Amino acid sequence: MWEYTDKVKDHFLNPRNVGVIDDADGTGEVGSLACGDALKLTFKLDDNGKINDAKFQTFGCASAIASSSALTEMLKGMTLEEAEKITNDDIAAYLGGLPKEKMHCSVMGRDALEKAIVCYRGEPEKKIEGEIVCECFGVTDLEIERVIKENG
Amino acid sequence: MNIIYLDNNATTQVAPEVLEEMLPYFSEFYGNPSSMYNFAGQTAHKLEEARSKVASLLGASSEEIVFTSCGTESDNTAIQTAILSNPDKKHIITTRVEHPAVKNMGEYLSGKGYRVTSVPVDSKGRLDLDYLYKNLSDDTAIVSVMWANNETGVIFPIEEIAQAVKEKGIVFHTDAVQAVGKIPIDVSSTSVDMLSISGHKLHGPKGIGVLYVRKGTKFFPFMIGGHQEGGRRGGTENVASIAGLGKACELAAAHMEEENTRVKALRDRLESELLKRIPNAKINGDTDNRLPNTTSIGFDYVEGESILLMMNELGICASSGSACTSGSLEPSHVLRAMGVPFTAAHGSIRFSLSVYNTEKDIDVVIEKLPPIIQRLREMSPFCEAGNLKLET
Amino acid sequence: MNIIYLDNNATTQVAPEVLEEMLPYFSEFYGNPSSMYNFAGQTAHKLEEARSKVASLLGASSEEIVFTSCGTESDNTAIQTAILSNPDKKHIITTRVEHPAVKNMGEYLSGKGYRVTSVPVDSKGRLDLDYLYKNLSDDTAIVSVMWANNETGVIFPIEEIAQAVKEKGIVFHTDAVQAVGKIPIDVSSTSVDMLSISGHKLHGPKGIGVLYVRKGTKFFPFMIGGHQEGGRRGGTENVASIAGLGKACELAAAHMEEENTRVKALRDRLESELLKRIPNAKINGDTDNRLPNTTSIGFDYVEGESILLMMNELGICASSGSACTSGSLEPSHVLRAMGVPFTAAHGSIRFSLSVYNTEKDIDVVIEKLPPIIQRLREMSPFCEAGNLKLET
Ligand SMILES: Cc1ncc(COP(=O)(O)O)c(C=O)c1O
Ligand SMILES: Cc1ncc(COP(=O)(O)O)c(C=O)c1O
Ligand code: FES
Ligand code: FES
Repeated sequence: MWEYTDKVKDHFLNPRNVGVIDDADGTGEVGSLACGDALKLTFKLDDNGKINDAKFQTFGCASAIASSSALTEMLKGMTLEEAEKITNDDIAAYLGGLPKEKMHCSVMGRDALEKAIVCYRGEPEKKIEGEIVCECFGVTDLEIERVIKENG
Repeated sequence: MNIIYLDNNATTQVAPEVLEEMLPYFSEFYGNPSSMYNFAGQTAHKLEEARSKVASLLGASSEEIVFTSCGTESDNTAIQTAILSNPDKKHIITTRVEHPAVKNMGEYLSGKGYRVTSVPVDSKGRLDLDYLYKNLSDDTAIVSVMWANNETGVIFPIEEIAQAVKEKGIVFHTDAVQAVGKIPIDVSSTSVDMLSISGHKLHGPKGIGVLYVRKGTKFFPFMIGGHQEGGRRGGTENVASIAGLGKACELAAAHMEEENTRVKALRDRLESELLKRIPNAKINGDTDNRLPNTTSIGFDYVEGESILLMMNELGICASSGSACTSGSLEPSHVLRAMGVPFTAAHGSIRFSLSVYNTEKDIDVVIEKLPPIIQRLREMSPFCEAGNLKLET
Repeated sequence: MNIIYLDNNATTQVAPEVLEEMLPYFSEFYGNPSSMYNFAGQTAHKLEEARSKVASLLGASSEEIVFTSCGTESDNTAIQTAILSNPDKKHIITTRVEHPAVKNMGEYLSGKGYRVTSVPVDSKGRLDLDYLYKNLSDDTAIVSVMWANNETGVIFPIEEIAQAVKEKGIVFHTDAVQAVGKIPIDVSSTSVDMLSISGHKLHGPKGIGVLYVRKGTKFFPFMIGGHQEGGRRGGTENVASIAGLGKACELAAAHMEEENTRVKALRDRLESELLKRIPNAKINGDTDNRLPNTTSIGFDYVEGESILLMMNELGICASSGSACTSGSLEPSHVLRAMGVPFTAAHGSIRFSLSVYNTEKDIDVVIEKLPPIIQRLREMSPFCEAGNLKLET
């Protein structure tokens, strides 16, 4: 059975900020239909460089939807420097925890955010280091190690 | 909350008549059937009564019925006994769409030096019979093909396959866990050597199964212990559950017609109404050869777990892929073997009905599911209104 | 007829509290614990609750508990997994007095190229430990020694044996089917790697068992199928029986003191009164190290089946040899291993009590058995009055 917290269920059943910001400052897309999980994240900054709106679209399980919804809520009011520091653990913590086999669903949100920030700054896409071990949304072994470390 | 249970291929409720049959064998007639005194003789007689009821549902004779602890044990036993009976043969044939109880036995054996042929299926889930027949060889110890698939309900032509296999003198086993009780089966008119049943798929208890073993089939026990089951399965007999399974088989025979008329009509209505109301929805599997109670429907651009969870909020129980693989995140091996596109495989939901379902159950699903799919599609990055159209 | 049930080592009645615990999981909460919806979550939670109750009776932790379908499956699994984990080792050690679930596994393996050492016992049924230790070798894949013998009740020094075996880095398994629930057991303070339980020996249902597997022990599933039991045992979980077994373990802990005081006192009175009243009667086995509920008594010059049948007429249930081998005409392999003379082995009766027995039950046997033995002896050509004398 799902061992989801009430917070996860709430964000799944009543997701916040679904959609796409038309004139977004940053857009990040990860995953693909083929892998069964995909996420599109868009954000808009205010005059002080803080995120004043964020929206998502997700194709994925309940954890992925809830994580995306949570992430967009967390982002609002943050500077990009603050936003960059969000880990998938933070997203899970915001939701009161995720089942351990579902922790990876929150990784997708973090990755989309990273991409969206890179996109905003106009930096060239970071060359992916490590070997791609998960065909779905291109998770690398290094990334998985990082996530494992972050998750203690 | 009122539960609408449409997951009868995962497990079924124990029929009230079955539970009643079981009750005396816990605290009242609890003797060990192997014991010599009269008090235990009652349990031994009950075993034989149940055995003959099971035999009768299958068109078998009582001596051909071996009670096991579940469908998985029946499958494991069949394959293991064929291997032990043919120590020189190092090849087995099975299919891409078997339950893990057969599939993982194949994988285990392939790690032990066996060559394992997995027969492919086409996009409708139909077996490539030529492929199967071409691969029969002097080295083949056993062919194991399920009678009906648990995820799509597709029925395979077991009589035909069994005959072709037997003509080559090869042992043939069928996992009939999903077929028994849903469609009429008469082993006596087939060339099937062994056949697996699981109690909890036909309103019997969990934790009881049967392996039918045709008279004359070479047999070695898988569960090694005492002399129970005519030396074919060690372990004190699970009297209460065996009594229950006997009753369940009797009931299944009595309900066979209802299953293939009323239940089938419910399934058909559910299916056609959902296809009518939800764009980009497609049935998985061969609708011409299908269990009467099962439908698997793929909804493009949405993900199965999300659909299940939203239905869960309304008390509707169904599954995506088989229960055994949910909890894993891969689309089911059955749908992948059929080449169902990822867009639909991830969003496939199986509804499996039973005689306990009502028109009202179906009404609720027909009303509630379309808006759920729509909401989820609105969240999906792949889905734009222009993509969607109704199947016609 | 009123039944006096003194065959609790063959099987036990399901405790009323256990049955009550099981009942909701047949027709009400029947969901498959692997399913995702809340309706099935109730069954998944019940499994975990039961698991922790079993763990607590054993001094184990929940993750170390694997549910199986019976004691036989637990024994088979333990031996099979040790074999698979040590593919290069071709030797196993067990004893002459094991239950067929272990003994026949040994015979099966000896047909597969394994060397099997069976440790002998002395006339009191005590193991020759030196023999066991001398035979430990680099080639030994597993040592399997039962905790207590089902026929005589003799308890083996498992803690000591486990430690000696582990010092050599060899896997140690114990069939504790007869010990668990009757004597206190705390695996955490031993070096036991695996331990078998069977539900129906401790007032749980038939057809459910446990294999304790110490954390860190290399494990391969014996029952190959779905991902249940953390990938360690395929097959849909037998929720009702698992719930019942959890409750039975809780009750066993609560009754442990009564078992070792009141039940033991009943057994002792039965034994001493019978020996006082029946000449040429002798206890089989080491009375200093014995289960509190069991006595095996040999009556010279008479045959066990005849005694059982005459007791049967009075509603008294007991056994000669183990239930698994009754139906065969050979004296039990346990008594033969102990070198019990044929005159006594053939006429040996096992009484095994439980907390449900009363003083009255014992009164009846004390009154009725002596004349039965006398009558049979009067028919026996071996028996002349002059042969007979009371043990003192
Ligand atoms: C010592 C011992 N081991 C194993 C078993 C087998 O248990 P089950 O009948 O549940 O398979 C029994 C009882 O039959 C037993 O007494
Ligand atoms: C086709 C098929 N075979 C085997 C099984 C295994 O049965 P059980 O869970 O009783 O071991 C199942 C159901 O789980 C099934 O659907
Ligand atoms: S996003 Fe893929 S399983 Fe959660
Ligand atoms: S005379 Fe009947 S068993 Fe020997």
